[in-house]
Amino acid sequence: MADLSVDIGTLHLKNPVMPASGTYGYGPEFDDFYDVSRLGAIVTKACTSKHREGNRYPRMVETPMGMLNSVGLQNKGVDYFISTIYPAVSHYDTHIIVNVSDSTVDGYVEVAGKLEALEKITAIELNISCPNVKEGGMAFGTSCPMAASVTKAVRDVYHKTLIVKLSPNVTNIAEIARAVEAEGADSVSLINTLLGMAIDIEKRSPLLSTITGGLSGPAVKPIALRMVWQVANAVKIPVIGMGGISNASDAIEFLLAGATAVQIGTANFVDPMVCVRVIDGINEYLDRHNCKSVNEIIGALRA
Amino acid sequence: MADLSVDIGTLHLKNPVMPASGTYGYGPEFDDFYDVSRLGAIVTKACTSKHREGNRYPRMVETPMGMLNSVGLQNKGVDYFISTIYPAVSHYDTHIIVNVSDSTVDGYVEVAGKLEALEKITAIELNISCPNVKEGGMAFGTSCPMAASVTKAVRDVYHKTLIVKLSPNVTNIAEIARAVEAEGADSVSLINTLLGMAIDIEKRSPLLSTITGGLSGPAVKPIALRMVWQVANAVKIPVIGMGGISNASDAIEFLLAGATAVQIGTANFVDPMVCVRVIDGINEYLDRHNCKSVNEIIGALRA
Amino acid sequence: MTKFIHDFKVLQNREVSKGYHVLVLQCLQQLPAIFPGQFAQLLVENSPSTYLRRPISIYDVDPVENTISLLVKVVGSGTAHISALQEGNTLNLVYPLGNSFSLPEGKKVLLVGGGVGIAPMLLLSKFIHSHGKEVSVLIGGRTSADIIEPDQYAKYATVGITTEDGSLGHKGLVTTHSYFDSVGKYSMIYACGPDPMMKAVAGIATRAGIPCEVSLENLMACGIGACLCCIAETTSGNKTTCVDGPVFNVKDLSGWDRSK
Amino acid sequence: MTKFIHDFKVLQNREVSKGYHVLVLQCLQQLPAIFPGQFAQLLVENSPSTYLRRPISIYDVDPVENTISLLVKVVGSGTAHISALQEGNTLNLVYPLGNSFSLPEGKKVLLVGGGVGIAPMLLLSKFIHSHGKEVSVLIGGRTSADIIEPDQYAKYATVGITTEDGSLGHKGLVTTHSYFDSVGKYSMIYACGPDPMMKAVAGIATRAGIPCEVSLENLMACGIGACLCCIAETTSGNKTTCVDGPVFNVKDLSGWDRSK
Ligand SMILES: Cc1cc2nc3c(=O)[nH]c(=O)nc-3n(C[C@H](O)[C@H](O)[C@H](O)COP(=O)(O)OP(=O)(O)OC[C@H]3O[C@@H](n4cnc5c(N)ncnc54)[C@H](O)[C@@H]3O)c2cc1C
Ligand SMILES: Cc1cc2nc3c(=O)[nH]c(=O)nc-3n(C[C@H](O)[C@H](O)[C@H](O)COP(=O)(O)OP(=O)(O)OC[C@H]3O[C@@H](n4cnc5c(N)ncnc54)[C@H](O)[C@@H]3O)c2cc1C
Ligand SMILES: Cc1cc2nc3c(=O)[nH]c(=O)nc-3n(C[C@H](O)[C@H](O)[C@H](O)COP(=O)(O)O)c2cc1C
Ligand SMILES: Cc1cc2nc3c(=O)[nH]c(=O)nc-3n(C[C@H](O)[C@H](O)[C@H](O)COP(=O)(O)O)c2cc1C
Ligand code: FES
Ligand code: FES
Repeated sequence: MADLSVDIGTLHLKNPVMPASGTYGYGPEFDDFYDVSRLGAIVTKACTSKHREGNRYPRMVETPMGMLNSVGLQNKGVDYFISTIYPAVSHYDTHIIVNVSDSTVDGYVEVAGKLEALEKITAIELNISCPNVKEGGMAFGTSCPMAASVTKAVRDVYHKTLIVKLSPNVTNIAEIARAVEAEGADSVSLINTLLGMAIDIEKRSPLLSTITGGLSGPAVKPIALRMVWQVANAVKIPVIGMGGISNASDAIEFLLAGATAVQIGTANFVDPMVCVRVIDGINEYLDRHNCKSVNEIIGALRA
Repeated sequence: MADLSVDIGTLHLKNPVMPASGTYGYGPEFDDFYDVSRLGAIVTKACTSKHREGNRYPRMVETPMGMLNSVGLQNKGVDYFISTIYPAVSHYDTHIIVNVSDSTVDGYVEVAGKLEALEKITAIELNISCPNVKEGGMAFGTSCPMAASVTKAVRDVYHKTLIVKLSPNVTNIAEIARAVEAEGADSVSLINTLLGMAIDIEKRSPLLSTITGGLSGPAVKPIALRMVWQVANAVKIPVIGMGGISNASDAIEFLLAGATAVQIGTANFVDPMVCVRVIDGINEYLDRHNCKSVNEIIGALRA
Repeated sequence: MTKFIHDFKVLQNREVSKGYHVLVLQCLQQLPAIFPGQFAQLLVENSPSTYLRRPISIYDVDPVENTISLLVKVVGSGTAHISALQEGNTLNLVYPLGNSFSLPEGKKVLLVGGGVGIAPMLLLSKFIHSHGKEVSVLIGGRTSADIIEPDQYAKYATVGITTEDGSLGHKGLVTTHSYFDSVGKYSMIYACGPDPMMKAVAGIATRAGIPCEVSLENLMACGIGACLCCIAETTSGNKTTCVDGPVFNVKDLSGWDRSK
Repeated sequence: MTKFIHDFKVLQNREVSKGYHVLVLQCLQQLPAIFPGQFAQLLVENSPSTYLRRPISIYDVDPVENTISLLVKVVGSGTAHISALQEGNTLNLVYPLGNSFSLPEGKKVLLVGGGVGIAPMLLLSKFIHSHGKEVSVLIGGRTSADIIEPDQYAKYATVGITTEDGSLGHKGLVTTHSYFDSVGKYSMIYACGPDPMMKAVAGIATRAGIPCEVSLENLMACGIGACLCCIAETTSGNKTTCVDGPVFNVKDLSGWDRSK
């Protein structure tokens, strides 16, 4: 049994595996399948300043080895999170990271500020990359100045671990990563979904109510891995890698490419046990390769 | 039998289906399977000013519903093309579009200038988006000024139909499309491959000699379709759509999204007959929908 | 309700009508309690164009044999692969998912199923019948080939049939069947099938002041409330059809023009 | 040579050794001429992790029965699916692809196959034998389980066997077999197997001044010269292994340290 623990900011994670925001609810959804506290951390669905209904149905389409979604940040708002959801999840014996989204810098600041008071919320993940909202969302993640400004504003009010989640829909993701690192982000996570589209040729209409949506799943893995590798080579803060991870082998690719931890999203829908299987699989790999700690393989790509 | 013909610049294509550069050789590779002259056009492998050996082996990895390649513009140079390849393909009764690549603006200009003299080469496709070369290549396609400058330089020397092939590895592909349109491109084609990566976890080394490579195949279709839709809404010149097309239904999605023609790449490897199957399938669809001409469905998405 | 991930062994695969298969699946563990209207998320292996699981209603349950049955209509690659499973094959299910139909107050109830929408109605008939109620089942389809195993209901219910082409039972849409002539006698109406059918039934029920539950077949990714892809618009906001549904009382659904 | 895309019917699938399958496939059209060393690109259906075709050598040809055989070793998902094909299943091939081994000048030749690299050697034995030459076949493997159907060659060749663990034949690497003691008597050596094995054989041949042909198993996308993914570095630049190969004379291959 190798030492699987890794550090992200001030968080000491028992292992480098967490679910990706928006694919895991808040944790209890998976209680029936395994002990959710086994995860390195839980990452919640996006939390915004106000209640949001999200986009209209239909919100998903299956695509080759992946899916498009346009959920659009449906959630009951930060106050509801604090009053109702937090009490229901704070018993978990692992870190809880809240994914924070909004349409305005003030909104992000409001949510982050309110969450800081919650003892069990040890980090937030600033979602500046949601492709599924009309205002804000991805726009913040596709320009260095905007990414920097929202990071800076949140950094001013939020003193725990601040992870910024990057958009892959950019020319140079390393540049954005450096911009948020410069403003004090403790870590970057990537990738959020790639903007995509699908059409019903019989009806001649888009298959999503929002026309475009975010692509995730195994299809995007090669792109995600490349971006994680680029970013890991560009910043000093730890990188959390995700995009299409479906098994331990995929996760290890991300670790080798330089990710300190990984998130697993869409694969939870196909195999609800995937997160624990990945934890076990990483452990087996480390044992087989005589590694005492997962840190030995982080960034260990021979390139 | 609907009218399948479409116009791209001064080219009148008998149908909107052509193979994508680098996936079809020069045409003769497919002679055994069907009459290559049935295609709307043939698009050749990249042609550069000088002979190039391309990248080292290994140059490909399979990925979920797709593949990464890092062939890197292997070809014998424009003079060899003119002396040896052109005579071997000029008998085809369809348009031949040469994919033009290089590392410098002068190189592009040299190739384009030399090709203009060839009667049967009715158009060139300026590849400013190859992710698999160290110099030039994709760099030209990821900034508006660079894309504009190479287009302008080639436009000055090349007077037949000029198609510019765009890179998907950008924040705003519509912007690049507008930049090349402004410099006189007659058409834009998209998408080239998305930059990706894959790792051999046992050897802890990249699976491509070049570390990163270009992702293609069904996996990228949702992204490609979204980009084609964005570009078609941004420019007035005809758009040639590609990325993951494997059957007539996929091709029709691109036409509905606004593509005047489509290219089929990776799918040729799986089904060497795919191009003619797509031509037949589009025809059937048009008949079934009582369309007299394929033009009726181009851009006909109800969004 | 606790959800499980279990492997099932295919005991039987009968093509009960062209394109409709009934699969009898034996659970390798002990089956949990399953309520009518609940569904399972099926893992479709070896289908390159099927990445996500597929939601399929529980058609029948046999606690003695420790089996469940599914009624599957082939509409695409996923259902084609499921329908091609052979005796002895293994199928992985996440189940039982979703809420379930509620027990009616009164004595007589009407169940309406259109096409493969009939799937949850067998278990529901049994369940309501076992509570001493009188059940009428109305099965509608385009042609006789879409009327699946009507005999199955005989023990628990009176069965009416309609087909659009008149090839079996009454000719016409399900809502033109005589059961609807004296609809007032039913204390509850349940419907599952194509949206237009359910909306028509919901309209009749609402106008007659009868409570009506429908089972929605929204597109699903997770099936367990984690992704928020499958939402239905209700009078109290967007609800998941996989956890808050698939069964909804039509009075709670927005945009179901119930007065028309 | 004309390439075809043909459907084949699986007549037989024998697991000839653990993880090695011989498939006998009947062509639904007339088989074209096939030369030793050529291969086919197999369409692998129903394998979500296998998108591209898979290159497999032609193991044997029976023009009378209009069949070909393939010898497949399971190494991943694609070969697992191919090896799971059952009698009556259909398999789509693009074939025959690539160049072929050349006929030797002299009388005696040595064929060396390592593991599944033996696949092209059966047809090659037959071919050379039919031209009145004397064929020695040397089959190497890690254990006896990797020595596939040595009896098949008896009619056409003398057969030598080596295993690394000594479980069959001579113990050691293929190059330690006594056939190499008097290697000078061969006018040509042919090899197919893992790269290190082929390089070792190539080294011996080169030092002895004997022409040597090897068959490379480079990763392929198209198999028909269209993509330039499969290149081998040769003294005259990069060549495709799918069209210019898979058979190369080692003297033309760069980086094959032939003097060592
Ligand atoms: C709660 C629930 C219970 C269900 N119960 C059953 C059942 O008991 N038996 C049964 O046969 N089917 C049932 N369905 C529908 C079934 O899930 C779909 O038919 C199936 O997912 C289609 O998968 P596919 O790969 O075959 O088709 P795809 O290739 O995915 O799709 C084929 C066509 O069907 C459409 N389609 C796919 N899924 C749905 C859907 N959910 N609603 C409407 N259109 C859809 C697609 O848009 C497409 O046009 C149920 C669905 C839900 C949500
Ligand atoms: C011209 C040619 C002829 C061949 N003839 C035969 C034959 O007769 N019988 C036979 O069993 N195999 C043969 N092969 C090898 C065969 O093509 C591969 O084993 C097969 O493609 C692997 O597919 P997979 O999906 O099972 O494995 P994958 O999951 O794709 O790969 C499994 C592992 O095998 C490695 N691998 C895959 N393909 C190759 C390759 N071409 N070379 C080296 N490593 C590879 C991968 O890197 C991976 O580590 C031949 C290959 C070529 C190019
Ligand atoms: C249905 C769905 C909802 C998502 N919602 C969010 C969200 O609220 N916030 C966020 O930052 N990312 C969200 N994502 C993106 C994922 O967290 C993840 O970045 C992406 O899906 C790539 O990982 P994967 O391929 O493993 O799914 C969502 C993804 C999916 C599929
Ligand atoms: C093996 C390979 C080689 C390619 N070579 C070229 C090239 O030389 N020039 C070019 O513009 N695009 C090249 N491409 C990109 C394709 O033309 C096409 O843009 C891309 O593959 C997306 O389409 P697809 O998904 O249908 O393959 C190549 C693609 C592949 C897979
Ligand atoms: S399908 Fe994921 S929430 Fe219902
Ligand atoms: S595999 Fe495409 S050129 Fe050889």
